[in-house]
Amino acid sequence: MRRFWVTSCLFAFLGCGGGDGGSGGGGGAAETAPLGNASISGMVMFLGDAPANPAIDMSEEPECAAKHTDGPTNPIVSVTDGHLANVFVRVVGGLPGGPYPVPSEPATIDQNGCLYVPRVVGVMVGQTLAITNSDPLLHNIKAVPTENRLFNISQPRAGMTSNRIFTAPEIMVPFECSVHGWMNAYAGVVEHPYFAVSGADGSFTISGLPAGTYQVEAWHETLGTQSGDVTVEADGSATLTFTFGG
Amino acid sequence: MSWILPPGASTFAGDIDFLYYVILVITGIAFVVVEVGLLVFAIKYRARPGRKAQYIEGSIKAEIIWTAVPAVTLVIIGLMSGGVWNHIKGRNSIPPNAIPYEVHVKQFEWNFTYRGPDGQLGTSDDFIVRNQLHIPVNRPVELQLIAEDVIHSFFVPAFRVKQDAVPGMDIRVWFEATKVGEYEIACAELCGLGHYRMRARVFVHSAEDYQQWLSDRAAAADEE
Amino acid sequence: MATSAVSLEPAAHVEAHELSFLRKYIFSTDHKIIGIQFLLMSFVFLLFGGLMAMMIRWQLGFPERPLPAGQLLPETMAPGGILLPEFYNSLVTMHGTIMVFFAIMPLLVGVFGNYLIPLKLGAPDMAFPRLNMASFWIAFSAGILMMAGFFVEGGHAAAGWTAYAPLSADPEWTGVSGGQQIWLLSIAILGLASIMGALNYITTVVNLRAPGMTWFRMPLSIWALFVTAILVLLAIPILSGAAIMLFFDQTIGTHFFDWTDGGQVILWQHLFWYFGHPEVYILILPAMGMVSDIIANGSRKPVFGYHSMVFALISIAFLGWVVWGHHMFQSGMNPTLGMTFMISTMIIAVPSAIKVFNWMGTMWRGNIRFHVPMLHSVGFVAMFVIGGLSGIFMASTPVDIYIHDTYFIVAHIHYVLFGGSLFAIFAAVTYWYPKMFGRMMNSTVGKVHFWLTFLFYNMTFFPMHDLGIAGHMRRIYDPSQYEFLQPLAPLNRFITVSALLLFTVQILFAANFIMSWFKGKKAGENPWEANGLEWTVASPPPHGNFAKVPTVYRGPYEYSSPLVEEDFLMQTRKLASDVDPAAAGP
Amino acid sequence: MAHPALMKPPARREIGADVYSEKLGMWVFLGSEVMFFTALIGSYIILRFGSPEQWAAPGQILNIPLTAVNTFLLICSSVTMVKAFAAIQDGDQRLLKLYMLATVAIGAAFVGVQAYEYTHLVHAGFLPSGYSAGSELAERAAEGLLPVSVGVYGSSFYTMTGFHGFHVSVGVICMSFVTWKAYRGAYTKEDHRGVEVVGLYWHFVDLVWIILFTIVYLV
Repeated sequence: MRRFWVTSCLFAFLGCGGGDGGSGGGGGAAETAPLGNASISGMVMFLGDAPANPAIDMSEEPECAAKHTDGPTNPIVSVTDGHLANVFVRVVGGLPGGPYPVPSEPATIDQNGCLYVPRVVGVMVGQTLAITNSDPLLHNIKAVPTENRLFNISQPRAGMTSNRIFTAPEIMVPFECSVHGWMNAYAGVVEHPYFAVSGADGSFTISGLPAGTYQVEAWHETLGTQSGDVTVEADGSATLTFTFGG
Repeated sequence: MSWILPPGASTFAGDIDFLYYVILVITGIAFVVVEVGLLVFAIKYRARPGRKAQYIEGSIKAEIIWTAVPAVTLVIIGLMSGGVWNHIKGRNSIPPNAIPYEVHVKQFEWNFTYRGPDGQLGTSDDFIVRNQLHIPVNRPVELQLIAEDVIHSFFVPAFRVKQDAVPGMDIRVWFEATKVGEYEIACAELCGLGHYRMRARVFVHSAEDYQQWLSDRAAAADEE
Repeated sequence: MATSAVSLEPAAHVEAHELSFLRKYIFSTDHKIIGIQFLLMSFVFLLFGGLMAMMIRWQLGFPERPLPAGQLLPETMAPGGILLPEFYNSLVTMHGTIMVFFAIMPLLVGVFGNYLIPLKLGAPDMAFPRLNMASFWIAFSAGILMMAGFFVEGGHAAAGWTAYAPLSADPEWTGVSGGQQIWLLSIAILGLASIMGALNYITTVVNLRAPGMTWFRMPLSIWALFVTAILVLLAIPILSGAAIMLFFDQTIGTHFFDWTDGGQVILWQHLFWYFGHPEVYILILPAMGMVSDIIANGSRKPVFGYHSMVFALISIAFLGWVVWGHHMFQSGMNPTLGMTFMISTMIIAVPSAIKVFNWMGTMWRGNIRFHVPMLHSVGFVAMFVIGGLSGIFMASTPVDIYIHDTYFIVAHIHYVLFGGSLFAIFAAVTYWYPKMFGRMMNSTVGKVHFWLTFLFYNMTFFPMHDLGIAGHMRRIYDPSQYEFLQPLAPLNRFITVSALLLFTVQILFAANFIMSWFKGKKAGENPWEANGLEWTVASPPPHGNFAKVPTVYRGPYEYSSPLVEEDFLMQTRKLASDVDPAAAGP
Repeated sequence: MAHPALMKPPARREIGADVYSEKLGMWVFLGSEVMFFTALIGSYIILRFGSPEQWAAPGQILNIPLTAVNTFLLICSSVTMVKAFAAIQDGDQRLLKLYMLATVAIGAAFVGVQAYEYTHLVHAGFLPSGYSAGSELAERAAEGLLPVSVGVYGSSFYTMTGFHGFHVSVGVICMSFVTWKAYRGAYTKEDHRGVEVVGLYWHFVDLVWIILFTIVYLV
C-alpha cells in the first residue's frame, strides 16, 4: 500500500514533516521514571553447527577491506561457542499500559568496514537513532519500512551522523546500503523500552520492568522467532533462555 | 584544454574517433567562417556618419547555396555515421565468437557474471565478481545488461562504449578490447544518490592470463 | 451569423479609466501588464536557477570544501556546508526544471508573446484578456508550488529534469516521495497555463491583425511566437499526459512505467522527448525571431531572405516532431530507428544553418549601429552557431555513443539556451525596455555587462566541451571518484570560478534594469528608429494600445529603403504610392 | 463590471480567419486536447502491444452492454446539442432551452452511469493497480479464467475513461452555465456564440468516447 500523497504534502507544508514529528507516547513522558526495577536477563543459544557466513568480495573497496585482516564475511548468523548474537528480544505481552519514558540517549548504528555495527539495533518509538559513518567512502542508508516513512539518505564522508526518529512500532525495519549490496541491518522499533539485542556472548538484559508475568519474543533475521514466558517480582530478576538451530 | 580524444583501446575507437575528427574539421570550418564573417562584417559595416546601408532584401542564389551545402554535407556525415552505427549497435552486429557475460546492474553496483568451467552461462558453476570485469584482449565480448532497479548506463570511455541498461529490456552490448590494461567503467545515466560512485573496472588480460585468472577464480568460487 | 459578431472598430476609444491598483497591476487583463508580470516572475526564477547552478558548480570545483554560507542550509541538504549527493541531485533537477519551465520559457513566450503580439499586430489586446490573466496566475501558482517542493520531507525531486522512470516513479530509489509528486503536479499545472497562453496567441495572431498586416508583413518575432505557440499547444499536452500517468504511478499504484507489472520504462522517455524536442524549439524559436528584428534594426537593412526565414521557422516546427529519438540513441531503442532519427536530425540542422547565414546576410553591407540589443543579438548568433555545430557531433550516432550523457551535452545545451536564448532575452529586454517602462536602460552599463557576460560565459561553457571529450559524465556529484577524471579537476575549478564571475556580473544587468526604471533617460515613441507598429505609440502604450486602428502598408524591415530619405520606413507610414488595404479589397 | 469597455475582449478583424475568436479559440484548444488524448491512447497502444497477456478478453471484466447503453446516451446528447444549436439559429428560445436541458441531463446521466460502473468494478476487485487481494476477480484469475495480472490494463482503463469522464463533467458544468444563460435570454438568433462553442467541445468529447469505447471495451 502506497502512502497517500496528500498526507505527505500537507504534513510537510505544516512543518511537521521533519524527522522530529510525532514523538508518540514518549513526548510528554520523557521525564517519567521507569515503571519498576525488575529485570529479565538471559541467553540466546545456538545448537549444532552454525551455517557458514558468506565471504564478501571487498576487492573494489580497499578502505573497507583493510579493516578486515582475515577476509571479510557477512555475519548473518553470528555464533560464538554456541552463543547466538544479533537476536532482537522484546516484551510482547503482560505490560501495563504506557506512557513509557523515551530514552534521551540516542540508539546508534555505525557503518564501519562496510558493515553495519551493530547489525541489529533496537529503538523506541520517538527515540533518536543516530546513524554514523566511520568509512572514508559513500554509504547510503535505505530503509523501506511498512509502518514508518521510507527514507534513503547518503553519507559520503567519514564522521557523518544522521538522526532519524521512527513514529510507529515495526518489527523489523530493514536497512540496506545500495552501494555495498551485502550491507544489511535491522532496527526493531518498539513502543516501549523493554527490548534488548543479544551480544556476541548471546546475553541480553531487559531492565526497568514492574513486577509481572511477561511474554518475551526473540527474533533473528534468518532463524525466525521464538517466544517464552517469564515472571519477575518487584525489584527482582529472572532469567530466560532462547535456543535456535539444532 | 584539448579537442583531442583520449587514447582508445577497442576496435570501435578507430571508427568513432575518425568520424569525430571529420565532424570536428567540418564544423571547425563552419565555425571559423561564421565567426570570422561576423567579426569582419561587424567592423567593416559599422555605422559611420553619412553612410546608408544598402537596401538588399535577399538573394535566391545565396539561399540555395546555403541550403544545399549544409544539407549535402550533413547527409554525407549521416551516411558515414550509418555504417559505423550498424557495425557497433546494429541488430546483428554481435560477432558469433563473442564471450558472453551477464551484468546485473543495480543501485550502485555492477555484478559481472562469468561462465564457469563449463563454458556456459546460466549454469550452477557461474560465478559473480562485483565491480570487476575481466576480459581477454583481441576477442569480442558480449554483455547482457540486466538492470534490476532503475536505468543505468554502461560506459567505458577508453572503449568508446556506452549503452543504457533499462529494466525490463533485453539489452546486449559488445566490444573488443585491443590493449592489455586496466580501464574504468562508469555509470552514465543518473541513477540516484550513489550515481557518482557507481564505478567499476575492466581488466584486459592477454589470452593466457585471462585463462589463468578464470581458472583461479572458478576454483575459488567452487570452494565456497 | 458569424459576421454579425464582428465589429471592425474594436474598443479602440478606451480612455484611461481609473482602475484600482489591484485591477491595474495585479489582476490586470492588459497584455502589457501581464507581460511585465511574467518578466518579473521569470527574473526571480532566473535568479533561483542561477543560484542553484552556483551551488552545483561549487560542488564540482571544490568537492571537499564547504559552500560559502552553506551552513545556512539544513542538515538534510548540506551538513557542515558540504552538499549531500541527494541534495546535489535535487539541485541538478531543479536547476534544469526552473530554467527551462520557469525562466527561459516564460521569458520568451510569456513575456514577449504577451507584450509584442498585440502591439506589433496593431491589436488593442489579446483575443481573450481574462484567459490571459488566468494564464499568468496559474503559471505563478505552479512556480510557488515548484519551490515548495524544497521544504518537503525527503527533499525535492532528484531524478533529473527529464524525470526518467523508474528513478522518478518509485520513492525507494531516491528517497524522494512528496518532492517528485509536487514536481509532477507543478509541471501539469504549468502546462495548463501554457496551453491557455498558446491558444490566446494563436487566436490573436489569426484574428486580430490590423488592416494591411498580411501574413508576410508580420515581423519574424511574431512569426516565431506564432509557430512557437502552435508547438506549445501541441507538445505540452503530451507532457501533461505523461506527468499525470507518472503521478498516478506514484500515488494510486498504476503501472504505466512499472516494468515489473506490464508497464514500460522506456515509454516515459518516448513521451517525454516527443514533447521534449518541440520544447527545445519552443525555447529557441522566439529568440531567433526577436533577434531577427533587432539585427535588421541594428544593421539598418531588411532581413536577408525574409521568406526563407519564415519557411525555415515553419520547417523547424514540422521537423521538430520527428527527431525526438536522438535523445535516446543509447537507450536500447531499436538501432534501425536510430538511423532514421539520425537522418531527420541531420536535416533539421539545415533550417538553422539557413537562419544563421541569413543573419549574416542581413549584416552584410549594412550600416551597423552597435546599440546594446544589437551587441547581444550578434552575440546570440555567434554563440548559437557553436551550439548548433556541437549538435552535429551528437547527431552522428557513433560519436554520440561516446559523448552521450557527458559534459559535451551540457556544453551544447548551454550554448543553445544560455548563449542562444538568454543572450536573445538580454537583447530583447533592452530593446523593448523603453516601450515597456518609458525609459532607456543605461547604455554604458549595458555594454560593460554584455562584454563581461560574453567573456565569462565562454570561459564557463567552452571548456565543458573539453570535459566531455575527456569522457566526463554529467550529473556527477564528485568527479574525483574516477581516476580518469582526476586530471580534469583544475579545469573544473576554472569553470567554477568563471561561473561565479558570470553570475556576479549579472548584478550589472539587474541594477541597470531596476535603476533605469526610475532614473533612466526618458524614451520617446521610437528610440531605435524602428519600423514596427509598437513604435508608433507612446512609451509605455496606453491601455488599448492604439488610439485609432493602425493601417499597415508594408513589411516590417524596410530599413534604408530608397523610397525615403531616412534609413527607416515605418509599417504604418503612408507613402503616395501606397493603397489602402480596404480600398484594395479583401 | 464598472468598466465594460475594458472587460470586452477585442473583436476579430476583417483580415483574420472567417470565424469569430471564441470559435477559433475552441478549435485551437481542441487541437491541444487531441494531443492530450493522443498521449493517453498512444501509451495504451504501446503498453497493450508490450504486454498483451494483461488484457482480459472483451466483456470478461468490463460490462459492455451497460457501456453500450451509455455510449448511446452520449450520442443522443450530441444530437440534442445539434438540435439546441439549430433552434437558436432559428431564434427559437423555447426549443433552445429544452434541448440544452436535455443535453445537460443526458450528459449528467452518462457520468452517473460511469460512476455506477466504476463502483461495480472496484467492488468486484478491478482497481487501477490491478486486482484487489481476495476479491471475486482475483479468485477467478487464480482459477485461470482471467489474466494472472491486470496491472497495466487497470491503469490504462481507469486513466483513460477517468479523464474522459472528467471532460464530460467539465462539459456538463459549462453546458449548465450556457443553459442558465439561455434561460436569462442571453442568446439570440444573431449572436449565440456560447451555444456553438460549448457544442463544439461537446461533440469532441463524444467523438473521443467513441474511440475509447472501441479500443478499451470492444477490441
